[in-house]
Amino acid sequence: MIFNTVWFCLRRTAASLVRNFWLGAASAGMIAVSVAILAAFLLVAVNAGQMIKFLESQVEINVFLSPEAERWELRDRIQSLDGVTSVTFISKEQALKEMAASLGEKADLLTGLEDDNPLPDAFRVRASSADVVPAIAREIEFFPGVDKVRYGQGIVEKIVLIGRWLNVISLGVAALLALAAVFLIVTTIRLSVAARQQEVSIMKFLGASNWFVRAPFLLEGMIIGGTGAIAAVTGIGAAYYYLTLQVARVEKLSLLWFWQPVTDPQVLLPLAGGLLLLGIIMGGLGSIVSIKKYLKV
Amino acid sequence: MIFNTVWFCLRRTAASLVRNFWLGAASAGMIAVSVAILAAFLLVAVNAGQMIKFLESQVEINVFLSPEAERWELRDRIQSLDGVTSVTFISKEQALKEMAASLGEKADLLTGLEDDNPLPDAFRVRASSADVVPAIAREIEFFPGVDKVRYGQGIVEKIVLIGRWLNVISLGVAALLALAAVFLIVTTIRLSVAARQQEVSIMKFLGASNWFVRAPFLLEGMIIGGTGAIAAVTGIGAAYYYLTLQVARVEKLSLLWFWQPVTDPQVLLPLAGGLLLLGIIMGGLGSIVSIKKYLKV
Amino acid sequence: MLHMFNVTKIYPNNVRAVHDVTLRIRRGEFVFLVGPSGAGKSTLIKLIYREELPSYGQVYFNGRNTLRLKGREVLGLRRSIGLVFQDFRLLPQRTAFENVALALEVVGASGRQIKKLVPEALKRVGLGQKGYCYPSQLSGGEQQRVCLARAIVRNPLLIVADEPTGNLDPDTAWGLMELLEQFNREGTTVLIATHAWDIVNKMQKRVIALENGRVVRDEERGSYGHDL
Amino acid sequence: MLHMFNVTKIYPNNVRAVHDVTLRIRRGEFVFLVGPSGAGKSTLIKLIYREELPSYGQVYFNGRNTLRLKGREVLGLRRSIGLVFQDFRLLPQRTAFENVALALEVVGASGRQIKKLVPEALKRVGLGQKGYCYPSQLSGGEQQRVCLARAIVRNPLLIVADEPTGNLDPDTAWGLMELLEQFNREGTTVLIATHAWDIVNKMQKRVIALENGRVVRDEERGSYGHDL
Ligand SMILES: Nc1ncnc2c1ncn2[C@@H]1O[C@H](COP(=O)(O)OP(=O)(O)OP(=O)(O)O)[C@@H](O)[C@H]1O
Ligand SMILES: Nc1ncnc2c1ncn2[C@@H]1O[C@H](COP(=O)(O)OP(=O)(O)OP(=O)(O)O)[C@@H](O)[C@H]1O
Ligand SMILES: [Mg+2]
Ligand SMILES: [Mg+2]
Repeated sequence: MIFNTVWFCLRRTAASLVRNFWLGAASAGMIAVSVAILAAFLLVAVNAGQMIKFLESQVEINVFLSPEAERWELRDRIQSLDGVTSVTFISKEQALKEMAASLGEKADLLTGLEDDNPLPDAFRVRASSADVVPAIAREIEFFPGVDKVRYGQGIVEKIVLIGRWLNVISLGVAALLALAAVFLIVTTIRLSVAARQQEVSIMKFLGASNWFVRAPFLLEGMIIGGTGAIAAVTGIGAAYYYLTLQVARVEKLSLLWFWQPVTDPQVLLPLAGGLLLLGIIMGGLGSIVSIKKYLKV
Repeated sequence: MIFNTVWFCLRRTAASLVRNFWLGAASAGMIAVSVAILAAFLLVAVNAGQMIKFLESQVEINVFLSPEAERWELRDRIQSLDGVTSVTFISKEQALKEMAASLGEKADLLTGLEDDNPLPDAFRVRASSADVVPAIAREIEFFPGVDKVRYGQGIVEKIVLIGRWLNVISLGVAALLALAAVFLIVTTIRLSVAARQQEVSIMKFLGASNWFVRAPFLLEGMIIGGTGAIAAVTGIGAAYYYLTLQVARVEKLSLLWFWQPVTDPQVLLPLAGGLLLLGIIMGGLGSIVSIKKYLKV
Repeated sequence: MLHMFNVTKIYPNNVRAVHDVTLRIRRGEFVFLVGPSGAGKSTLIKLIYREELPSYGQVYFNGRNTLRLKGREVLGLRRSIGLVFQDFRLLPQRTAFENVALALEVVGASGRQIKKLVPEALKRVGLGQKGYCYPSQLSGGEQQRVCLARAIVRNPLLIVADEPTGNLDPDTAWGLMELLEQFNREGTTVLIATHAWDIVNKMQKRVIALENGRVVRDEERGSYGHDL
Repeated sequence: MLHMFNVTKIYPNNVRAVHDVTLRIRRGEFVFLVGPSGAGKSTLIKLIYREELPSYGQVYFNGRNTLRLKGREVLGLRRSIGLVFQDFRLLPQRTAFENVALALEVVGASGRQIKKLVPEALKRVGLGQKGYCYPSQLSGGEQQRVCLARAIVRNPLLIVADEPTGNLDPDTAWGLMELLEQFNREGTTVLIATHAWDIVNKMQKRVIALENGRVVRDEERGSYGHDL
C-alpha cells in the first residue's frame, strides 16, 4: 500500500511534468535566470575578495637596521612572528640601486654616494594580510638592532578598510540577491500551483491524504527548481571558465596583474552546491507553502 | 459605441486588477525584483565609468623645459591643444621640495643641492581623458623649449585599456540583465494570462473582437509592469540616495577619494525613465504576445 | 438561414463525431436536435459558430460559407447567434449580471441599454434576485439559466442551445421552453439539442435525430422517438 | 447510516440554502432527493462529505459527528462515499481511465487492482472504448458517465450522486439507474439528487422533496410529485 502510493506519486509527478511542460519550462527558466544572477554576483564577490587579498599581500614592511645589528638572528626572530610570510634582506648597495632606478632620469643626483652610502641595510617583510601589518611592525620596532620600521602607514589602513567594506557590501548584496532569488522561485512555483488549484480540491474530496496530494507537487517543485539551478550553474560556470582562460591570456601581457581568477574547487564547488540546494529546496518549499491553503477542504 | 467599448475596457481592467489581486501583486513583485537588479547594476556601471574617468583625469603629463624656454608662450600653446584641461607651472625649486617630501626620511640625500638645483622647470599638464594623453604628449614633445615629456608611459595605456574593457563588460552585462528582466517580465505576465485562457475563449465565442479581448490584458500588463518598475526604481533610488550621503560622509575622511557618486539628474533620470518604460512596454508586450495563441478561436 | 452540405467532422484523435450530415434550417423554425449521448449533437452545434471547423463539407449561415469568413465576418456570425453551452462557460470572476452583460458589451451596447436589458433577461429566466452572485455561488440549474439569459439578452437572429434544461426541474424547464417558443414566435430561429423527451414529444416541433454522427430522422412535428 | 439533526446552512452571502433539515437514511436504502432548481439539494449533499460545514445542527455518518472528525477521519468518511458531482469535476489533464483510477489511487490500491477495476467500471457506464480520452475529448454525457464510474469503482458504502443523468438520453439514463439499483441490491446505500421525474415516478423508491431549503415531503415508495 505504501509502495503503491509512492509509485503513484512518482508516476503522477512524471505525468504532470510532461503535461504541464510549458508551465514547468517557463518556471524553470525564471528560476534559472534568478539563480544565474546570484551566481554571477557571488563569483564577482569571491574574485574581488581574492583581489583585495592579493593587493594586501603586496604590502611590505621595511625594517631598517642599525649598523651593529645581528642580521641573521634578527631575521629568524622576524620570520617566526605570527603572520609573517617572507623576509628578504636588502643590502644598502641594493637599496641605492633601487633608488637610482626609481629616480630614472634624475639618477645623477645620487652620483658620488656609492662610496659613502647613507642608506641603511634593511629587511623587506611581507605579511599574510594587511590587517596584521601594523601589529607586526609595532612588534619588530622593539627588536634589538632595528633602527626604523616603515610600512606605508595610511595606505595600508585604507586598503584594510576598503577590504572590510567590500566584504560587508558584498555579503549584503549577496543576501539581497539570494532573497530576490528565493522570492522569484517561490512566486513562480506559486503561480504554477495556483493554476492547478481545482486538481487539489478534487483529490481531497475523493479522500486523498494531504501527503498524497502534496508529494507530487513537492517533487515537481524540487525538479523544476533543481533544473533551473543546474541550468544557471552550468551556464555561469561555463562562462566563468571561458573568462578565466581569457584572463590568463591577457595576464601574460600583465594587464590584469592584480586579478588572479579564483579557480580553487574548494571555493567554487560549495558555491555551486549551495546554489543547487537553493533551487531544489526553494522549489520544494514553494510548492508546499503554495499548496497549503488549497489543502484545507 | 467606440466610447462604450473604451469604457468597458477600462472597467474590466479595473475589475480584473481587483479580482486577480494576488496574481497581479505577485507578478508586479517579480517584475520589481528583476528591474531592481538591473537598476542596481546600471548604477554600479555608471559609477564605475565615472571612477575610471576620474582616475584618468588624474593622469599628468610632465613637460620638462629647457632653461631657455619661453615659458608663457609655451604655456598658451599647450593650453590651446585639444583635450588639455589644465597646465600648471612647477618651478625647479618646487620640484626639489616635492622630491624631498617624497623621499621622507632620506631627504638628507638632497642637502646641498638647493644651491645647484639639477632639476629643470616643468609644466604639469592634465588632459580630459587618458585616451588622448599619448597624442598630446607626442605633440608637445616637438614644441620649441621642451626638453623632455613624461607621462607614466605603460600605466596610462593600462588605465585606458581597463577603462575600455570595463565599458564593454558593463554594456554586455547590462544587456544580459536587461534580457533577463525582459524574460522574467514576459514570462510572469504569460503565467498570469495562461490562468485566464478560458475567459478569452468565452469572449471570442460571444463575438468579441480581438482588441476587445486584448485591450484590458494589455492595460493590465502595462499597469503591472509599470507598478513593478516604479517600485524597483523608487526602492533602488532611495537606497542609492542614502548611499551617496554615506559616501559623502566617508569621503571627508578621504577614504573613497577616487569615488564621486554620480548624482547628475541628466544621467540618472533617463536611466529611471528607461527602466519604467521597460516595465510598462514589456508588461504590455508580454500580455499581447501571451494572449495571441488563445485568440485564435 | 442555416445550411449544411455533407458535413463530416473527424476529431484529431480520429473520432468521427459527425458523418456526412446535410440539413437545412429556415428562418423562423424551431428545431430539436436529439440523439443518444455521444451522437454528435454538440459537435454539430460547434460547427455552426465555428468553435470547430468541418473536416469535409460546407456550412452556410445566411447564405455565407462560414469556412470562408474572415476577421470581422466571424464576429458578425457569432454576434447574430445566442449560445447556450452544454458546459455553461460562465466567467468565474464575474457575477451573473456581469456575465450576461458581457454579451452586450462585446457588441458595444451602451451602459443604459445594459442596465435595462440585463435585469430583464435575468428576470425572464427566474433569476431576478441572483444578479449579484458569482457562478460559484449559484446552484447548477441557476448557472444554466444564467447561460440562457446571456443567449437571449442580445435578441439574436438564431438561438442555439445545447442541453439548456439538463440541470433544471420540469417546471422550470417548461417555463424556459415556453420562453424560447415565444422568441420563436417573434421571429427568432431556435435550435435546441436536448434529452428532454417529454418536452420534445409535447411541443410537436421539427425533430432532427442523430445517431453515430448521422442524421437518422428529420420530421416536422416529430417526437423524441423514445417509448418509455 | 446518515443522520441530520436540525441542519441549517447559511452561505457567507447570507443565502439560507438549507433550513432546519432533519432526516435519517438507513443502510441499504435507495433515496431520491428532489426539488426545484435552487432548493438546496446540492448543498445538502455537500454537507455530507464536508465540502461545506453546517451553520447549525449536526450531521452523523455511521454514528460519528462529521463536524468533530479530524485529520485522517475525514479521509475515512470521504473514502467510504462514492461521489458524482453536479459539475463533474474531472481532472482536465488526465484521461477518463486515469480520472477513474484516481479514486483507487488515493486509497492505495495496487496497480493490478486498478488495471482490473477501472475498465470494468468504465464498461458498466458504457464507456469501454473511451478510456484513453481526455475530458475535453468527451461529450457532456460521456463526462457525466466518467464521474459515475469514478463513484462506483471503489465499491463504496454510500453512493451520493448529484444530478447524475442531466446530460444523458433517456435510454442511457435508465441503464445507469438500473446499475445503481443493482449496487443497492448488493447492499450499497444510494442517494440521488435528480430532476428526472419519469425515473423517480417509475422506480417507486423513497423520495425526499426539498423546497427553499426545507424538507416538504418524505415518502417511502414516493413519486416526483409533478403532474405534467
Ligand atoms: N474535442 C474532441 N476530441 C475528440 N473527440 C471528441 C471531442 N469532442 C467530442 N468528441 C467525441 O465525439 C463524439 C460526439 O460528441 P458530442 O459532444 O458531439 O456528443 P453529444 O451528442 O453532444 O453527446 P451528449 O448528449 O453526451 O452531450 C463523442 O464520441 C465524443 O467522444
Ligand atoms: N457557494 C455558495 N454561496 C452562496 N450561495 C450559494 C452557494 N451555493 C449555492 N448557493 C445558493 O444556495 C441555494 C441552493 O443551492 P443548491 O446548489 O443547493 O441548489 P440545488 O437544489 O442543487 O439546485 P439545482 O437543482 O439547480 O442544482 C441557491 O439559491 C444558490 O444560489
Ligand atoms: Mg453534447
Ligand atoms: Mg444542485
